[in-house]
Amino acid sequence: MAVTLAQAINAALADEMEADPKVLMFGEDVGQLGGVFRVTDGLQERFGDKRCYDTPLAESGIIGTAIGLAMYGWRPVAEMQFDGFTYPAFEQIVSHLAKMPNRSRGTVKLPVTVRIPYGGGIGAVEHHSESPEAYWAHTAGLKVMTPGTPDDGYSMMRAAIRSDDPVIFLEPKRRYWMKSDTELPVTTEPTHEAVVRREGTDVTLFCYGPMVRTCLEAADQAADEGWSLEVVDLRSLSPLDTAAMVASVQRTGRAIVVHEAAMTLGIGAEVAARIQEGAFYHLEAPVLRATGFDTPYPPAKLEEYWLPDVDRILDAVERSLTF
Amino acid sequence: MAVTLAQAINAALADEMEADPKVLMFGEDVGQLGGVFRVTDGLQERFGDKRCYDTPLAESGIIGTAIGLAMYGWRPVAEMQFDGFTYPAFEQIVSHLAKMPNRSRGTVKLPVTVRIPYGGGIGAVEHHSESPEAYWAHTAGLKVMTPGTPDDGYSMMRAAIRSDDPVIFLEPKRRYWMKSDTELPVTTEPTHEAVVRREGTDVTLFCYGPMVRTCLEAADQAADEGWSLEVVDLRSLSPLDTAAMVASVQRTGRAIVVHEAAMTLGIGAEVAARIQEGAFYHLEAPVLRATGFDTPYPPAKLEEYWLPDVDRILDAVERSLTF
Amino acid sequence: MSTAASDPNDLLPPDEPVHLLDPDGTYHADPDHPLDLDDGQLRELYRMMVVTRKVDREAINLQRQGQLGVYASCMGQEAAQIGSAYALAADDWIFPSYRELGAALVREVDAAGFLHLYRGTWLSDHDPYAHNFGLMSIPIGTQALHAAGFAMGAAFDDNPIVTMTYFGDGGTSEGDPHEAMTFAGVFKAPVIFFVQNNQYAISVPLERQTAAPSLAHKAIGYGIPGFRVDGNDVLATYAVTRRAVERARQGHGPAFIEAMTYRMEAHTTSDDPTRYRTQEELDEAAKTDPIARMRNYLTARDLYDQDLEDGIEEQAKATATAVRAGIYDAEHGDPLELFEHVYDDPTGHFDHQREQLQAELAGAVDGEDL
Amino acid sequence: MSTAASDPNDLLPPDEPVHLLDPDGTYHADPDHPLDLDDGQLRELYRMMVVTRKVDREAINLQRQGQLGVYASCMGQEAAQIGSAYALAADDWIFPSYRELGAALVREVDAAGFLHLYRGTWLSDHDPYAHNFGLMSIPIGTQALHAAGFAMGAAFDDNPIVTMTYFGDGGTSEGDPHEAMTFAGVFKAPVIFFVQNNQYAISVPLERQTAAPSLAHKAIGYGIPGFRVDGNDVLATYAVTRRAVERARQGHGPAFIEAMTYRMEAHTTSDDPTRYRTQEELDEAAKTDPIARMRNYLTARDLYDQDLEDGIEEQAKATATAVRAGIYDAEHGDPLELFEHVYDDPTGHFDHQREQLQAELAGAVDGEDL
Ligand SMILES: Cc1ncc(C[n+]2csc(CCOP(=O)(O)OP(=O)(O)O)c2C)c(N)n1
Ligand SMILES: Cc1ncc(C[n+]2csc(CCOP(=O)(O)OP(=O)(O)O)c2C)c(N)n1
Ligand SMILES: [Mg+2]
Ligand SMILES: [Mg+2]
Repeated sequence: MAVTLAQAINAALADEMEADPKVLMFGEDVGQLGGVFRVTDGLQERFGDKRCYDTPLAESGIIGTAIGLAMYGWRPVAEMQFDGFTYPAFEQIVSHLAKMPNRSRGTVKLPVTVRIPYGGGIGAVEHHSESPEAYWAHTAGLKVMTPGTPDDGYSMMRAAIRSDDPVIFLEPKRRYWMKSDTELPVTTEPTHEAVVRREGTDVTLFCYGPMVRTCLEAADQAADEGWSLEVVDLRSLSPLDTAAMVASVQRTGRAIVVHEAAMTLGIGAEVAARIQEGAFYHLEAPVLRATGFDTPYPPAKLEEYWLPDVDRILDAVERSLTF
Repeated sequence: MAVTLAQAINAALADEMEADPKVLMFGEDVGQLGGVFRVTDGLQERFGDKRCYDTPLAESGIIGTAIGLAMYGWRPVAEMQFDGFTYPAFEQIVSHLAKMPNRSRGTVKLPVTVRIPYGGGIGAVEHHSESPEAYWAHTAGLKVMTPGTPDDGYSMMRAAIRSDDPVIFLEPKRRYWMKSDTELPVTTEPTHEAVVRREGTDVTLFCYGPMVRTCLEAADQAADEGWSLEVVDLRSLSPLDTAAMVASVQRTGRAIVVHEAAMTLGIGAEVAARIQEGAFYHLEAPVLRATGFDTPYPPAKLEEYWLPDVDRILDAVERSLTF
Repeated sequence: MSTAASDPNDLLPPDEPVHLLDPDGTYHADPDHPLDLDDGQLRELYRMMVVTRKVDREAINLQRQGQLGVYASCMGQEAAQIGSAYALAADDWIFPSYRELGAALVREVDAAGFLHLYRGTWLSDHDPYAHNFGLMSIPIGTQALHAAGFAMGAAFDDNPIVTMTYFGDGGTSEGDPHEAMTFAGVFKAPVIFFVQNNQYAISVPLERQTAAPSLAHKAIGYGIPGFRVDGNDVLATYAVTRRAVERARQGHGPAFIEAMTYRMEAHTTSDDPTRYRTQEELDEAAKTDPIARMRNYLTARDLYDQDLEDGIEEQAKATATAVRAGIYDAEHGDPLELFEHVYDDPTGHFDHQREQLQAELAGAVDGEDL
Repeated sequence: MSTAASDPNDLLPPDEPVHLLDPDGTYHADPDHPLDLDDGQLRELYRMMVVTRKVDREAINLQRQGQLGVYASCMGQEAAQIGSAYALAADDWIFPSYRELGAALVREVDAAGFLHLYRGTWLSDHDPYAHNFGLMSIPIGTQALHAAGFAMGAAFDDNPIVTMTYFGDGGTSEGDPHEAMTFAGVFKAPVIFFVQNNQYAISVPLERQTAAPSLAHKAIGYGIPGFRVDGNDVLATYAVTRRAVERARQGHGPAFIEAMTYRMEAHTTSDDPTRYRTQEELDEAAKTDPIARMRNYLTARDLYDQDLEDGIEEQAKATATAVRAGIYDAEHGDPLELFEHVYDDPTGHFDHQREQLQAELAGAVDGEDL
C-alpha cells in the first residue's frame, strides 16, 4: 500500500494514541484543521478535543505546559508549526526540557516528543524553511531524530513517543508527500542507529531527513559515471552513530556530509570531526561537506541556488575522488 | 598599569560612550548597581540614566527594543545578565538581529552589541555557567567574538560597538579578574583574526575566551615535559580564521581544540572539520578535542570534573603525540 | 482628552467598541471622537479601501496562477488598516506583520514590491526609511518590540514621532507583545499597539487565545489605556487611532487599540477555512463589510456618485494591472546576492562559498555533464 | 464567594490589599475572608515562620563561611510564603522559584537538602513527587508554565488538585508567566499564580517592571481574577490564598495573587544592596515584619507565652543545627554521576566521555606525573 511520510506519521500518532491513553497531541491548528500539513488530520475527531487540542499561539507556552503535563503523567506530543517558530520555545527546550530530568537526579522523567516540520525546498516565505537541528543536537539532554523514509516516519515516531527521554522529532516537510510501498504498522531499525541505504565502495554520503532521497539520486547519477557511492542515513542526530560512520569510511575511505543547514557548525562539522578521529588512517581525502551556505535561508525563488542538490553533492564527490 | 578584564571592558564602554553620543548601554541591573559583575560600574552616573539604563526583566524585550533603537539610529549595547538567560531572547536574536539586515537588502543596519558573560568555573548555581557560543556561531548574520585577555577586552569591545554588524560579545566571566599590565587605550589585532599567543612546534592548542589562559598554563607545563605547544587564540568565533588555523597546523602537524562547551557540535567540531580539510596532508594525528562533556553543566562542586583543565588538555596532547 | 490617567479604571476599555457608522452608513456623532476629515479625505479613505481590495484580489489570483508562493489576504480588514494608518503623520512609523497591504498602500509602498515577498523574489522589497514602514514580520508578535524600541529611541531623542505596530488576536498570546507593552508602559514610549482582532489565528478562534473579557482589557496590566473600536468602521478606527496617536505625541505614552474585524478570506491562500468555519458565519460577517458601509455613508452625504466610483475603479484597476505586470513572470535577481547583505563587513565570512556558487552558476559544477 | 465572574470588573483587584492584622497584631475581621484556623494552626503558622527565619539566617552564615556558593534569602517574606503554602491541601502541587525556603519547609522538604542546590552538591536534592514540590526554577518565570501544564493535566484527569507557582515582581515582565496565564485562562486550569511583590528584582525597583496600577491588574487581561493581599500578614495571605484555591478546586479556574512584601536581605549573598536602597527604607520596612506581627496577635489572643516561644526557638535551633550538620564540609558525590541522569536510555551517548572521566579520576590522566 502506498503511504506518504505525512500519512505514516499520522498513522503512528493515531496508533500510539490508541495504544496509550496517556498520549496527548497539541499545538497550533492541530485540532479541527488537522495541522497545516494535515499530519494530525482526524486525530481530534477520533480521540476527542481533550487528547488532541489547539493551544493559544505561544510556543514557549506549548513546551512549558508540555513539561507540566509530562510531570503530571501525560505523554505529550507537541507540534511546533514550523522550524522557524521553535525559537520562542528555545528557553523551555534548552533550560528545562533538556535539563530537568538530570537536574532532578532522575526522579522527573519528561517523555515529551516535540514534532517540528523542518527544512526548505517548498517555496515558502521566510522562517518556514529552517534547519535548526544543530541547535538541538548541541544541547545535552535531548534526543534528536529525523526520518528519511515513510517507514521510519512511522516507526521512529512511535519509538519517540514511547521514549522516556525528550525527543526532538524533525519531520522533513518537503518529503511529506514522498511515498513508500509499505504495510503499516512497520518496525524499522532502533532509532539510535544509522542505516546504510545503499552500499558503495568509493565514497560515503552521510545524510538525513530531506537529503536522504537527494543522496540516493546522486548515487544513481554517480553510478552512470562509474562511481560507487554508499549512502548512510544517520536518522539519529543525537546520539550520532559514530561506529556506523567510522565503519563506512573504513570501507570507502572517503566521505561527504550532506545537509541543508548552513555549513558552519552544522551536523557535518561533527560528523567530519568524528570521522577524522575515528578513521584517520582510512581517509584518502578530507571529509567534505555539501550543505547550505552560511547565509540566512534565501527567498523562495533563490532557494534552488542555496540548497545542496545532486550537482553540489557530485561536485564534492569529484573533489574528494581527485583530492 | 594593572587592569583587569572587567575594568578593561568597562573602560571600553565608557570611552566609546564618550566618543559616540549614539551609544546606549542597557540591561538588567546595569544602572545604579553597575551590573552584577560591575562591568557597567559608573556608566549611569557619568552618562546619565538615558544612556545607561535598567530594563524590565525580559530578555526578548531587551534585544527586541535594541533592534528598534538601532533602526532609529542609536548604537545599542545590550547586556544579557548571564549566558543561560540569553535563551528567552533566542528568537529575537536568530530571527531578527541576525537576519533583518539581509532581509532588508542592506537598507537596515543593526549595529547592536550583545554582551554576554559566559562560561563556568566560578562555582555558580545552574544556568550561570553556560557556553552557548556554538548556537550563535551557527547562526548566519551574527558576528561572534570573545576576548581572552584584558587588552582584547578593551580593544575588541570598542571594535564591536563600532561594527555596523550585530555582534555577540562573549565575556569569559571567570577571567573578569584576570590582570594585564596595560596602558589603556590599547588597540589589538583586527577582531576577525586569530592570534598566536605562544609559538610552538609539536602541537597546536586552539582556544578562546576562558581557555586561553588555561592553554598557556598547559603549554608551560608541557614545556617541562619537552613538548613545544603552540597556542592559538581564535578570538573570533564567527567568522573563524581558517587561514590562521591551517597555517598553524601546517607548522605543527597536530591540533587540539579546547573549549568549555559540550564537545558535540561545539566550536571544536568546526575547527576540526576545517583543519582536516585545509591541512589534510600536514596532519600527523587527528584533530582532538579537550572540552566539556555532552551533559548539562554540572553542579558547582563537580564542575572541576567537567571542565577541561591542564590535565585533560595534556592528555589530549599525549594522545595526539602518540597516535 | 484625558492626559495621564489618575484613576486606573480610566485604562479600561469601554463596554462597547467605538462605532460611528452603522452598516447602512448611518453616522452617529460622538463628542469624544470628532471627525476632523474634510470631504476629500473622506473620499480618500474610501478610495484606498477599494484599491486595497482590488490589489488584494489580484494577489489571490496571482497566487492561483502560480505567480506567488502564498498570500495572506486582508479582505474585510481594509477599514481597520486604512483608518488606523491614515491617523498617523508622515514622520510616524509603522511596524507591520504580514497582512497589512492596506497600511502599506497608505504609506505608498509599491504594491508589486510588497508582493515580491510573497513571490519569493527577495525577503522584502522596499526601503523602510523611504516609507517609515518597517519590514514585514512573520514571527508572530515580534515586531511589537521593534516598534516599542523605535518609539523609545524617538523619545530619547526628543523627536515627537509616534510608532504603530500591527498584530493579530493570536499575536496577543505570544510573549513578545507582552514584553513590548511592558517596556512601552515603563518608558512611556509613544507607540500604538494596534490589534486587528479578526477572530481567528489560522483556524484557532479567539476564545482559544484568551479568556479575557476583551483583548483591550490587557492594556491596564501595563498601565496603558485600552481602546476598542469597530474595525469595520473606517471613521471610528480613524478617530480612535487619531486620539491615541495625539495622546502619545503629547508625551502621555503608549496605547492599545483592539479593532473588531473579520478575516473574510482564508488565512492564506494555502489555508482551507471550510474545515473550521461555516458559510453562515461568513455570510453574517459579510453584512458588516467596511467598504459598503463607507460607500453608504458617502452616498448619504452626497459625496459619492458614479463618476467617483468609476474614477476609483479605474485607479484600482490600473494599480492592480501594474502589480500584475510587476509580478508576472518576474525574474529572480542574481543568486550571488545571497552573500551581499548578510554582513556590512563580511571579512572572513563565506570563504569559498561564494566561489562555490559562482562555479555552480557557471555550470562548472554541472550534473548534466556527468 | 463568587463563582464565574459575569461582570468583568469582578476580575479587578480591590483598591487596597486584603489585610487582617495590623503590625501591632490588631485583628480586623473580614466577612469575605473568614479564618478557619484553630489555635493549633495559628501557632503552627507562627512556628513555621520562626523556623524559616532561623534556617534562612543559618544559610546566610553558611555562605559567609564558604559552605554555600550563594544563597537567596526569604527574610521578610515568611508570611507570604507560609500563609500561601499552608492554604494548599497535601495533594496540591507547588512550583517554586529559588527563594521559597518557607514554602519548602511547609512541604517538609528537608532544609539541608534544599540548601544543597546552593552548595552545588547537586542541582537539586529532593524528590518532587515525595513532597508535591517542584524543583527550584532559576530562569525567571519559567516555572509558571510547568504549574499551568500540571494543572491542565490534573483537570484533564478529573483530579481535583490545585497547583500554585511562585514568582516575583520582576518575573511578571517575562513572557513565560504571560503565556502561562493565557493558557490557564483558556483551559480554566486550577493554578494559582502567587506573586511575591518584594519591590525589587535584584536592584531594579518595581516601577521599572511595570506602569500598571498594580501587578494584580494584569489578571483581567487573562480573564483571571486578580487578588491583592498584605503579604506580611500571614492570616490575610492564608485567607486570600485559601479562597483562590477553593475556587480553583471547584472548577472555576486560575487566580492571580499579588502579595505585597519586602525583601529584607540582599537579593542574594552576592549582592550589595547598599548600592540601590537606603537604610531608612529598610528601617521602614522592618516595621511591618511578619513574625513580630503574628506574635503580637497570638499574644493578644493569649495563644502565646514564653514556653511556646522557648519550644519554637528550640525547634528552630535544632533544625538550623541539623541543616548546618548536613551542609558543613559535605562531600560531593561521585563525579561519574554526571552521566547518570542525562538520559533515561543513554544508548549511543557519551561514547568515550565517561571513560575519559573515569581515567582522569583514576589519575591515569594526571598532570602531576608530567
Ligand atoms: C512565532 C510564530 N508562530 C507561528 C507562526 C505561524 N502562523 C502564521 S500566522 C498564524 C496565525 C496568526 O494569527 P493572528 O495573530 O490572529 O493574525 P492573523 O493571521 O489573523 O492576521 C500562525 C500561527 C508564526 N508565523 N510565528
Ligand atoms: C531569565 C532570567 N533572567 C535573568 C535572571 C537573573 N536574575 C536572577 S533573580 C533576578 C531578579 C528576579 O526578581 P523577582 O522576579 O522580583 O524575584 P525576587 O528575586 O525578587 O524574588 C534576576 C534578574 C534569571 N535568573 N533568569
Ligand atoms: Mg487573527
Ligand atoms: Mg522581587
